[in-house]
Amino acid sequence: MSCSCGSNAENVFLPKEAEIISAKKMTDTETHFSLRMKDGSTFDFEPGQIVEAGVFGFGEIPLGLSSSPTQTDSFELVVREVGKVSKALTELGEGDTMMIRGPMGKGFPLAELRGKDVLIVAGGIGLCPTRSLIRYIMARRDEFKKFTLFYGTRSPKELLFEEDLVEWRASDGVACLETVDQADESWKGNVGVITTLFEKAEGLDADTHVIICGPPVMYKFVIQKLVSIGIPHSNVFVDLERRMKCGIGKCGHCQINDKYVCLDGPVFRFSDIEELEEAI
Amino acid sequence: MSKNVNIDVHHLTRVEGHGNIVVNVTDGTLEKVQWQVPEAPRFFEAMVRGRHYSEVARITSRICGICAVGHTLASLKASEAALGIEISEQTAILRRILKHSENFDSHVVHVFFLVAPDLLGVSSVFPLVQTHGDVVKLALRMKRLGHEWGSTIGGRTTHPTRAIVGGFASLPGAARTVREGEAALKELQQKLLNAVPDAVKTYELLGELAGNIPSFTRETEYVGLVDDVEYGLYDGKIGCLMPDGTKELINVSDYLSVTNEYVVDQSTAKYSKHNMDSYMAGALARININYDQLHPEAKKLAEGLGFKAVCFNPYMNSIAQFIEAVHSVYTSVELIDQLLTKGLKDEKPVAPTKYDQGVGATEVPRGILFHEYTYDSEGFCTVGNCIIPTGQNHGNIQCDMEKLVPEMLEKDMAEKDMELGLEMLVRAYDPCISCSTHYLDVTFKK
Amino acid sequence: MAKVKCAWFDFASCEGCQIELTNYGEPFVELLQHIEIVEFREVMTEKTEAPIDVAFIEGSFTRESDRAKLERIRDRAAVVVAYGSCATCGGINALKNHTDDYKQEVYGADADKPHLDSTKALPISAAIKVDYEVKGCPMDKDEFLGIVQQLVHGTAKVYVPSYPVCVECKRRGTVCRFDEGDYCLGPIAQAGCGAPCPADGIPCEACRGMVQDANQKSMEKVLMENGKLPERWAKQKTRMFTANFREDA
Amino acid sequence: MKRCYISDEHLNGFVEALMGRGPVIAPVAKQSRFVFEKLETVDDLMLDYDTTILPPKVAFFPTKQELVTFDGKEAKSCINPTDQVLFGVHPYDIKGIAMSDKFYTDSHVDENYMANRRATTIVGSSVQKHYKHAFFGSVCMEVEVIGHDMFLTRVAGGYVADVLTDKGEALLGLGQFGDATDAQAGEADQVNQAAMENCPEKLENTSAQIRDKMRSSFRSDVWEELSEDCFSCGSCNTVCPTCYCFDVQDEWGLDGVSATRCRTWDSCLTAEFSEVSVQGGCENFREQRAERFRHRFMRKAAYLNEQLGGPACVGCGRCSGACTADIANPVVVINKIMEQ
Ligand SMILES: Cc1cc2nc3c(=O)[nH]c(=O)nc-3n(C[C@H](O)[C@H](O)[C@H](O)COP(=O)(O)OP(=O)(O)OC[C@H]3O[C@@H](n4cnc5c(N)ncnc54)[C@H](O)[C@@H]3O)c2cc1C
Ligand code: SF4
Ligand code: SF4
Ligand code: SF4
Repeated sequence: MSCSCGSNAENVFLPKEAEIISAKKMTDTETHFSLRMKDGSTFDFEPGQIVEAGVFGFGEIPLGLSSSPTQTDSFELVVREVGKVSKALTELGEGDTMMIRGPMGKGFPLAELRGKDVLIVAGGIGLCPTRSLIRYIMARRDEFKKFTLFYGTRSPKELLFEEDLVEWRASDGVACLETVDQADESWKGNVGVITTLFEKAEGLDADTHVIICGPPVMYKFVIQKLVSIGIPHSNVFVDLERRMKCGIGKCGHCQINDKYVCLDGPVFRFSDIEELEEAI
Repeated sequence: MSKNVNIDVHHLTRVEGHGNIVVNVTDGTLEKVQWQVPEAPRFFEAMVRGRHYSEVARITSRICGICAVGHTLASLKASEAALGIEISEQTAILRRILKHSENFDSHVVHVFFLVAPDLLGVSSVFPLVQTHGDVVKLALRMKRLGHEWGSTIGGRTTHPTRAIVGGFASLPGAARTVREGEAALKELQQKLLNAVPDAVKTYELLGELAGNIPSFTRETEYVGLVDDVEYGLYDGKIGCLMPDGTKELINVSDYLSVTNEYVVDQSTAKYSKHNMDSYMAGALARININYDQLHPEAKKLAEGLGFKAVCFNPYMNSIAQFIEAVHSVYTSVELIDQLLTKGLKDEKPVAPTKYDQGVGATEVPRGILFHEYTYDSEGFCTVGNCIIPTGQNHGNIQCDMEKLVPEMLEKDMAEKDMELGLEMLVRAYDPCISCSTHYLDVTFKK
Repeated sequence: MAKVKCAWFDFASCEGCQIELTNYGEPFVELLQHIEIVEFREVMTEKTEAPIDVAFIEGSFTRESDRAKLERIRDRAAVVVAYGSCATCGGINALKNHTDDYKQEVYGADADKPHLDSTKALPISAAIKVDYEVKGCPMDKDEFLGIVQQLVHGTAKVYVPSYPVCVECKRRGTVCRFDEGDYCLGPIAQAGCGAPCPADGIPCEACRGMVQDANQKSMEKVLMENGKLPERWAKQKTRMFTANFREDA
Repeated sequence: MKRCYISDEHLNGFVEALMGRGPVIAPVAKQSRFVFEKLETVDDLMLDYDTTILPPKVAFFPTKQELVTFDGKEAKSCINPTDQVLFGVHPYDIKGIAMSDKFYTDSHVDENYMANRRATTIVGSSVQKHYKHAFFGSVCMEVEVIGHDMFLTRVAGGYVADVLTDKGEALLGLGQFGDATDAQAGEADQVNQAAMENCPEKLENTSAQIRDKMRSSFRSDVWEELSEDCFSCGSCNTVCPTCYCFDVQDEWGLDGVSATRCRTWDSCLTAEFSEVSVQGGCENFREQRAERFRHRFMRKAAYLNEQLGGPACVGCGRCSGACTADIANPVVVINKIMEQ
């Protein structure tokens, strides 16, 4: 009996090799990688999508893409060292190979955001996936209306992408508001949790479309504020994080009730998941 | 001769468990020679109280990781005696094979990893990886065989799983069917036969090194099991062989009349004595007592190595161990044949018929081992006692040292050589001090 | 890659876990390519006072006098690995922890001699900080090798499962002990061993300790109702290897 | 559909001919239970088994499967199917296989699963003895029994063999098959009908009723109560034919350079399943055992209905038997929820 299956068929778990063009340490725990696929293929993705990045012998982990798809010669990832795989990735340097699968998942709703006021609320490492969208908006500034960024970290030394921040702060079309939970001498800006920025922001109205990405505790409080401004839940998009073992909707780890974060997300319209008890 | 010797070997290396050697000679007079055991006490006899009979062997197996099979079997035999259980012939044969595997396994470790470095003049087996790579690989291969052999029957060699009160919890190889169980036995038999060339190589190697074994003799009593069925290992009566060749057989239930444990002032471990000041248990004792029952192939090698029973040199214990290891290979091949001829059966373990008191004895690599338990009417243990061979040998080690040290002084040996000689003596006994059910603990004056 | 300097130490234990190491057979030589053994009393004469990369500790912490020795090891070792149940949870040694007459039972009149210092059997982590644990009585040699490999590669966090033994038992397709009219502690026992005991036809005794948040109440109930253990036994059952995990410990 | 007949005396010859071509995975006895295992001899075949410990998907989706290997330089795929026959699968398990096929092909095709699946010819067989907890006669009725290649129904003196696919047709030449008479075909239908009706346990409601009630009882206290004795041991979903979650871990080779990436069946009842690292700490989105217990039932009875057209439970009863705490039985749990 001959086997009808193609054993050469695509193995969705087989990663591709990406070359590290540069690896920069951003903070004690975060490293910023710039990569290029070794087979020369361009890496097409949408802001908000993820990849599975790995090192053999250690494993793979989901990471949000942090460069804009408008940048085609390379793509960027930020790895925060928290455990086994993230440490192994962090130890890679320029010229090394990183194993990549993806892109995967659904990104930010670009079509819907076009022509709208956009507010991005990013907490901590939440700036990484949203940076992809920020840079996209900056690259096509005229396609969007008013653009506001809230960015909060625990302390000034945890600020990521300082070069970008300098650029964004200086840009005309962006209201870039930052805060830290705890200030030091160097810090001149706002001190307090991220919701305190709502008092400083101008022109947020019910039609503003909002993207939230950060630690789970942040979501509830930010959304309360949005409600008080009158922004409907259908205009709010959240970027969720779950453990993922496959990234293709099979392994079950990222399930929130009947949604798969890796297929239906990681970006969700808040009104679609607010009823799901296990979501936030 | 005015000589000062001060030997204080704290935590002797290359033995299981902790032991110290202390020798003080001042101005040529021997002031002190002592073999001490400071192992942390572990209280197994207290721990089995209140435990169900089905758990007791699983607990006492943990007395010693290297004689775990022996402790399990002695424990099962004691419990079975207490519970009025007659095991089947198949169970007995399987247990015998299991016992042989442990004897082989442990002897391989001892001869290659603990004794061979002394004979080759290095401090451990690791440098041998570079200088004698083939020997190390051979040793590890044999060790692996011992492990697979025991595992096929007992499930595991360190704390075997399958041997339980009344029989076995599953077929060899954890087989689903009798057919697969027989296949597992056949495969094991083949592995054993394949090991013969390695055994021959070891024989040649030992032949070359035998000259490095110190010559020292001291007549003593030898105690070990004597079995009608085979060379005394799994079962039998307690045989006591005196230097003059007289042999006495004592029922296992009367074991206390042999072991006679007592506490001595100058040492902290309990000692044993029977007809003489001390006695020896272990491979040398067994072979001295049961030489005629050795497998013919093992006898051939014994002769080749110049081993003659009765041998009074304790250093020869390592050679005796190797001969036993070979005996175990050939005997197990034959035992497997017996099982296959009769046809393996899927037997349920035998259930208790009473709840009482019982004693069990088996030989572990280091000598004869006794367990004794009493059970209450619901099958929970009320009293337990374990007497381990290393404990029985302490007195003999001490007596050997008392004879050996003056001889060494006579030869005017350097302190370093004396120390090595004494260490090698203790190692030859292959003491397994972690079986420390009966040891007292001491703090040493340095 | 420079060889990792390893040393082995042992306290109250049966030394069965180190025997497991030799059971690898020939492949053990492969492991020696990556590590350098600088101290291992049972198999070598050398001792060292120098710093070591990884210290492997077997056996329970059962007497105060061992604390200083353990601290000394901790000071010298970059990484401390406790291996075997004695070292990781007190193991079988803890079976005596709830009684106080164990010395009298074994030593009779000699019991009060001061050198018979033996208190509760505790894990090594009760005396010093332990970085990694390899559980089991005996430890599973493949799991040990897996963890050592991860250490040799500088892994930040070694993955070990935190679920109960039933998971592994089921994955093997083993007939459940309860289906055979037996009992089993698998539902509360820490996995990682691959569930060899039920596969061999005996109950899991939870030698690796209990899982976090083990449902002990339910276990007692199941032991009595499905395992048919008399109440007296069901209540004492988890003293065997898991005495230190009991709610009354 | 072609209906054939093979007599008892010829069945073994047929199985042996299958074994002559390649591995045959079939139910065999293991102590008091049964398992799907490679047949060593036809005498081991137990077509009158009640149910097996693990579902038949083990034949092409082993509990631990290598996905990718790495030799130190290059990654290689581990897809390497062998042609085999999976023999004696009960109808409810055939449904279970069809569901996994769907899960593993929806949105992304998982070739590591599918390649093995396609290389497997499935011969089903009628239920001759009921497992004590079986309730396949009252659950998942919307989902068809499809995906197998041949089906054998026990009738007087032999088996009626329904041939469903070309792969099934190809097997006919290996045995002494004749055409089934109308009487035999009628008897077969009756036998299968009776097997459905005689299940020892039974659900009282339709899948749609159950689905709606389940969703609405999400916040009920009953989950707490039902799961009080739960061990989070994962036995219930490890034995389930429709559960398909897995974990992926890398393992080093002994050389310390090569590595293998493997997946292992996983279980959402275990506490670690839904742990996530958050800002360096650890957060568990289903921390309470009641939440995990509920998640399983929601998946079975509500979440997957849309995708499958029916519940993700085929009524084999394996979970009921596997749960040492006796709390996982879907009949008991669902009937209890429906009473609320
Ligand atoms: C959609 C998405 C986007 C992400 N984007 C980024 C990013 O851009 N940059 C970044 O640094 N990190 C990102 N993460 C988080 C990153 O995946 C985890 O930090 C990483 O998986 C931890 O793995 P580890 O092996 O290093 O840690 P481990 O040693 O496995 O464990 C550390 C902790 O992480 C938990 N954990 C294990 N696997 C995961 C997992 N897949 N997701 C979350 N927690 C897990 C464990 O429970 C444990 O508490 C993202 C995660 C998701 C789901
Ligand atoms: S035998 Fe024990 S470990 Fe295995 S499933 Fe049953 S209860 Fe769990
Ligand atoms: S939930 Fe239970 S009864 Fe339903 S398919 Fe799964 S194991 Fe069978
Ligand atoms: S429901 Fe039963 S089988 Fe499932 S996890 Fe809980 S105790 Fe285990």
